[in-house]
Amino acid sequence: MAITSPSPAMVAVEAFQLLFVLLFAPLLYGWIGIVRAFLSNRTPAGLLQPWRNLLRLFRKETVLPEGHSILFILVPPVFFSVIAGASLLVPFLLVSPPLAPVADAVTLVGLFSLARMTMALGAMDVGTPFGDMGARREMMVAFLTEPATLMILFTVSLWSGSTSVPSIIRSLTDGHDPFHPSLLIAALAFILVFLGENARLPIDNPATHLELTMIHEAMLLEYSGPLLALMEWGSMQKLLLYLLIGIDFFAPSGMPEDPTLLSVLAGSGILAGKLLLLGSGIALIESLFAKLRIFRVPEFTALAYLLSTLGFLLHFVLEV
Amino acid sequence: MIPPLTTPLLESLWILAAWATTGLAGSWLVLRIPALSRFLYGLLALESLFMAHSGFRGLAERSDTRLVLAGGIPGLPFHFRQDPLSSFFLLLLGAASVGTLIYTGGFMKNEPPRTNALFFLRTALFLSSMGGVFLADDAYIFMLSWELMALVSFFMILTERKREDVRRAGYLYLLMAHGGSLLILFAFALLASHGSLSGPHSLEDFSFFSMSKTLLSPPLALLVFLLAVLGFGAKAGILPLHVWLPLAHPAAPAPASALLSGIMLKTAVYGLLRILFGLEGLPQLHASFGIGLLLAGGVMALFGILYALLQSNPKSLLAYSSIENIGIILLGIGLSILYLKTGHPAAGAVALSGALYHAMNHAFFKSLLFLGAGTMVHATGETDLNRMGGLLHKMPLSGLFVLVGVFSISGLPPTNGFVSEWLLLQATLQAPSLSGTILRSAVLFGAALLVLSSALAAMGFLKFFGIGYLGQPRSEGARDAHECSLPERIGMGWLTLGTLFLGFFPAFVLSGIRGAVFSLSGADLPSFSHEFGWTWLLPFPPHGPSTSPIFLAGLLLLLALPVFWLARLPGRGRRRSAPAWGCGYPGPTERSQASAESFAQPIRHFFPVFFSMKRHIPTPDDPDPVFSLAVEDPHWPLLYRPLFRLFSLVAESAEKVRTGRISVYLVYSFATLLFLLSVLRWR
Amino acid sequence: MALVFLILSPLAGALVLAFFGHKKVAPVLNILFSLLTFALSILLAGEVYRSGPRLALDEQIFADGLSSLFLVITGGVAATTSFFSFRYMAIESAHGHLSPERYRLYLALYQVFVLTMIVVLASNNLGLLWVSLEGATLATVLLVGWSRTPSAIKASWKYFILCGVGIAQALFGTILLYFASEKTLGPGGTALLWTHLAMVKSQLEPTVVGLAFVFFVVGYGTKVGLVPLHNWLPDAHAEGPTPISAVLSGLLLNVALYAILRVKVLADGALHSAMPSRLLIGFGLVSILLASISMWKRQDIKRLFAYSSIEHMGISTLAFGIGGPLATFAGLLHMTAHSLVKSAIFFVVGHIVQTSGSQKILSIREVAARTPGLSRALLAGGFAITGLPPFALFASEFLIVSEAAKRAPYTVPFLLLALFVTFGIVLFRILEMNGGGPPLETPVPPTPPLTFFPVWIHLGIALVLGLFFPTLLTSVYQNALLSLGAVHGG
Amino acid sequence: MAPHTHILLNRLVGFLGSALLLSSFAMLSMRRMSSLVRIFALQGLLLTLGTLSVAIVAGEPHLLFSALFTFIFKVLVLPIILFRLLERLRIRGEVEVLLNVPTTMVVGLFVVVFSFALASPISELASTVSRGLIGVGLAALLLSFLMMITRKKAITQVLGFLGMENALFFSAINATYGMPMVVELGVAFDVLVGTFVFGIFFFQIRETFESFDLKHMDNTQTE
Repeated sequence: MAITSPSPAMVAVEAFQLLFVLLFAPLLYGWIGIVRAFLSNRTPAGLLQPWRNLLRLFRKETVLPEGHSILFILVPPVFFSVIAGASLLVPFLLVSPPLAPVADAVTLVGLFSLARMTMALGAMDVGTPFGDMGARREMMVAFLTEPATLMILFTVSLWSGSTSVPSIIRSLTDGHDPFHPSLLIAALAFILVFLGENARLPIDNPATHLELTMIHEAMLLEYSGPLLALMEWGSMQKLLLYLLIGIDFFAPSGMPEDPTLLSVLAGSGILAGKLLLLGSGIALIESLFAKLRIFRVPEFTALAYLLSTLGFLLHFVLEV
Repeated sequence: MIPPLTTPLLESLWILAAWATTGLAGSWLVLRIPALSRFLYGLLALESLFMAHSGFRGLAERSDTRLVLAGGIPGLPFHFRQDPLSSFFLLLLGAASVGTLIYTGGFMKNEPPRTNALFFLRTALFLSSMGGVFLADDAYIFMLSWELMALVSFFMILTERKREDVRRAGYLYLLMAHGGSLLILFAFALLASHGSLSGPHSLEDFSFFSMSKTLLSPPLALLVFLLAVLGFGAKAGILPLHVWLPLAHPAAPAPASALLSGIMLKTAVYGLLRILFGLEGLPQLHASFGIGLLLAGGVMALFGILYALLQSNPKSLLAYSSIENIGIILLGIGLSILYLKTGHPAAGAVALSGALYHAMNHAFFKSLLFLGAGTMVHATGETDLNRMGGLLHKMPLSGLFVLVGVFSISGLPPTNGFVSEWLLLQATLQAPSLSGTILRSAVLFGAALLVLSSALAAMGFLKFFGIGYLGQPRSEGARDAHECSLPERIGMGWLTLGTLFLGFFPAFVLSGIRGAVFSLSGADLPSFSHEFGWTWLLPFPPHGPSTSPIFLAGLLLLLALPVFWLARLPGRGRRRSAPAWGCGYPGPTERSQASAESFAQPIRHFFPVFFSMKRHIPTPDDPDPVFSLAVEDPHWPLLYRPLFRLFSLVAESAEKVRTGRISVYLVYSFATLLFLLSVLRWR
Repeated sequence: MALVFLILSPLAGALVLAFFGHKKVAPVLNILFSLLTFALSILLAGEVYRSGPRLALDEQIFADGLSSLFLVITGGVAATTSFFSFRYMAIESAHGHLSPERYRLYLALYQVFVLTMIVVLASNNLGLLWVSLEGATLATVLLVGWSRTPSAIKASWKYFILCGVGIAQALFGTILLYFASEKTLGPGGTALLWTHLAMVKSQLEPTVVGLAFVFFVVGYGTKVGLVPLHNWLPDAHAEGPTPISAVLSGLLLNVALYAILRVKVLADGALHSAMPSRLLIGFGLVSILLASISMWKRQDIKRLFAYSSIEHMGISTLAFGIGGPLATFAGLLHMTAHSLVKSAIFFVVGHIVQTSGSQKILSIREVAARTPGLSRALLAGGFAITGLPPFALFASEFLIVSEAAKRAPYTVPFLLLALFVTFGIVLFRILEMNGGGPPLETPVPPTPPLTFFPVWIHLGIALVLGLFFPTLLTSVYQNALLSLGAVHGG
Repeated sequence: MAPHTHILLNRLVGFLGSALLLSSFAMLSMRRMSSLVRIFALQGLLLTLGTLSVAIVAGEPHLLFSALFTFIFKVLVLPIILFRLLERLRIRGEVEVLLNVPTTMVVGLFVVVFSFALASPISELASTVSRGLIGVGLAALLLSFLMMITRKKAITQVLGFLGMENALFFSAINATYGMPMVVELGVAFDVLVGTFVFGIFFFQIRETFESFDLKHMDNTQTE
């Protein structure tokens, strides 16, 4: 398995995949907002609102905080491209996209940590209390969600014995008994990880700027204009990618194996359906739970870590 | 007239001699003409380069040559051997030390000539003795080099011997090192005394060749394993023998720390591999040894990084992080034993290559980071991260180098730390192929600890870089910081390049490791055979997927270029500056920045069992309210102090023998005589 | 002929110095006589090396591989010590501690002491050996009490009584041995001659020889300083003038152990059992352990190193107890290296005590800053004595541990523990003395050149022996092993 | 020599041996200093007689010299020196003991039994007239040892030491008809020098401590 010389079809598939993520990520954000508004009896701002925000930001001037270094300016583009790069590696249109050989789950997790680390460095660059606090809290969440993610990956990759996402998908759809207790637990853990990694509600409130409780927003506090837009857009993509990875692992059925136009279109339709469903699910969770105290956050993430390890263990005890 | 360097072994031996002579002659020269020192360090670096070449050549040719030189004790001349394993570590030694040596030339230039000359001598002898360890092929020359290495490094730590804490650290270090050596000696003795298959015991039994023919009973095999692990562990900082490490590194000058942590710790890894795989031999190991090592390594990794997170001295932080990294390496070795002994050679080979790869990585990025810490301390005159800050403005280039190190040690793609972590994780993923829940759970546990500690490492090094280099200066020293000298930058640059190289061209590195792994375990690594194979990591499971750091890097670069443009485009490039948001306070001061301790706070809360804390929270009516927190390594109150008390107790009771009264002494003699006579008569 | 002259040289020295010891040239004469003795010992060793064991004076004295080895060590260390003593005593008299009369006695006794040791090593007659070993005690008793302070007198009294009583046991052993050998060799002169005894050793009555051996070990063992017979040793080392501590530690202990070795050959031959070996292993182990632990509480630097001597003698004893060519070789090498290194340490310690005016470790501070040369030498000596490479003690300990692992594995953990403890304590004390004091008030006068000459000579030899053991020396040790009936390399 | 004389002399030697043992016991129990020296002289006399008889029984001429030497040295010279020392140093009165006399005697008894038991296999091997006396010699040796342990004064220790020497000499004579001449001379020389050294010591001790109590000679401070 390796990358052979690129054919136009492959380039097209990858380009489409990138484009899909770029365009769809803000829409998904909008969708979650709509469902949340609906659940709390508010008037939604519309599906395109995140896009409008982004475009507005891109048009604004950049205000740089005093005492910043070059790192501060470099971080948003790097962050953005790392996430975008990850979106090329996650299979969602096809089981085995052209870049499948690099679609290694460990690499994916690595890329997400890279993105996080970059963002945290940017936050600490100026040395404001909020930036430092955000970076610190982000790492506090991540030091357990990242291993939990890896453990989840390991659990799902136990059937294929490999961390290549296409092989995982294949091994999970390949006539196996689809219901495994370990997978269930892993899925549960994944939900917790998802909420933690993407600054969703019991962990962080994406909508608040209440200084003492925020994590993600605290890191972006000094950014403005296009730089902020890149950060926000990247984060939206990250959320989408996490959902896509979740789909790959836990609900991969319906993903086309062969790259014909028809199957891709059908697959995209199924995928869009799944995403809308999941987005509603997130909104539901966010509406049901209140934000955790910051000191309780490690308990939450530890739960994710323990669940994921438990899933791994269960596989050995019950399923082999 | 130099004999032709027909084998890498000869080349290596010549370089050992060259290092030593350069050291002796050079220190004399430095004493007289201090200005020469940076050239002389350059000369040493050149020799290191040759050593790297020799190691490279040995790996490329897969040469395995032996040589016997006159010397040693009668009947046991000096045996030398360079096999792929030695070559690998020689390459590590040579390549990583080049950067440190060049750096040292700049670092030491303002020291008094005497200190400079002594340090030069010690550095050279240190390199030479480490090379001796890697090349030794009998127990005597091994122990000789090993102890010499300990001794020389002891003096390197003692460079600032006027400081009490330095002397204590040096003492503790040498004590631990010597204790370890004694255990190693015991292991060798057991191996040698069971070595001769036929014929009487002779000194030839102490050659590694003869030792590798040993047949040990299972309990003895276990004993040798334990002795080797503890003996080499004392040097590598295995729990609970690690206590010297976090004391020695802050005490030693930065280049010494870099050599100590970057390279010397690897001699312990080498020794462990040599004894376990080379001398005791795979057939005599047991899978449970692997489990033990795996779990020990995992716990060590977690412990190391947790304590690293707590440190506010950058060098202590790095020292604890070394414990973590050695833990990861041991984990890999344990994993490989486990797999190899249960009939999974491919997985075992991958685990072993992961361990070796990590050893190489650690040599580069840890040296780099220690040198970076050295520049931080030099530039600011401070040893506390809380009094640094904003150094990236003053020291952009060295800051950039350190940043590369930070990314690498955090195991982020596409750096080298990620590569070794990938290999180890892939190896742990082969757990399902093992039979038995215990084995699998052990591997699982190891994997869980591995991923947890690498996630924590990212946090720790974010703290290291974020507090030290980012933000605003927190002290006068940090405000007046300056970029380091040219040799220092070159040295760090070399290490940075090496780090990047190791990350981008794993296939190349692995082709070298392949020989070492094969010579150790008899198992081969899977590989790609197609034309782009060199851009990839090895495929694992065989014919399975892989990853390609350089491809990833290229991809990211390809994407980042348009994004940069995007970042500038719509705002018409309009930019202005404004004060940062300080929560409504007029001017945020440097004191409002996060402190180094704040990073550790959630960790302390989350892992209370690991820490023994003394916290003082002032009461409301306290006239002088100062919050204080002291965290102590629990090994001190739980292990070392009781042990010392026990020793004192024994020593006290031994004093009772010494009554000072002649009559009592005569009674001793009398009783001894009567006792022996009666034993003899009525036995 | 060198054999006879070898004995005559210190005898002449003793006589000459007894008469002219108060003259200004006397210290130089002392050096010259010591050098002469050394040269003769080398000459003798050469003869033995070329043409086998030498006998003289009606077979009463002889030299074989073993004794010529020890003779050379004794001659050599005695010679370098006389150099050291020259400097040391010059400072003592400059401080007014030494009248010419007392100096004369000192020098004469020094030569007598050397003489007795040489006679011990060169005597073929085990009775004569006893006589001269007792003579060595007598010669040194007064030297130990040299300073005439209460503690010195106590120490020398203790030394005298304990060693006297101890060595009386050895005489009983000699009587028993004579009793046993008389039956095979017949009464008269030859029955105590080692050369004859060695030939008939397997025919000796085992019960008697066994008893005799116990008496020998307890008797000569007292002199070696084996625990629990060692109690005279620390005091004697601490109170005597340092040159005497150096030769006591470096030579006298060796000589006493040499006596045990000679007897052990006979006991081994007669008994056909492991008893002698076990006895030595037991004594060795107990000595090593107690000595190493006892070092922790020592406040007196010379006492500290005295305990280290007990430990090293224990290690050598253990090695001989383990037996076999390798361990025996290691034991001999250990004794050689210990002689060199320990006497070197005492040289250094002597100067340190003189410059700091106290033997108490607590009062010796900032050696590194005050006298860097001494500090370096002390550190080197400390590393050498604790068995760090590349000094020869490392080589011998390496071999002993290895052989112990093979032949007496249960001893190894104790041995290693003791080595570790000793290392920890010695290094701790040395580092303690190197620093930790108030800043310098008065500068110490610079040490005159050549002060360290004996120290570095000793350490240098110990270093070379650890790295490149010359072929010539290999055969010398081989010969020594031959005398002990342990053939090397087999 | 007629067999009955032989037996008679043999008995004599045995008698002398028991007398020696008895004298050792006496020394162990004696309290007065001057009596101790007297007993020491008596021991010397016994030794001389013993040597003489063995010399006659075995027909070893060199033992005659030994006997003469013993007489001069141990009966005359040493006691005289010791008496003069006692006088010069004004030592008198009771001997102080660490262990009370009855206990010492019991221990001494055990020691004698032990020595006999130990020596029994050896005695069977002896070809000399005085077989069986090795045990006596050993017992005397150990009793002197015991005396050195239990006595407090320096001078009594010296007496114990000399008693030891006597015991050794006795053993040598009885087990083997004496050691070779060279050795005997050497031993005698050592004893002589030893006594001389003792003498020096006494003056030094007197000078420094003004007492002979051994407790001054103990080094009880912890160092």
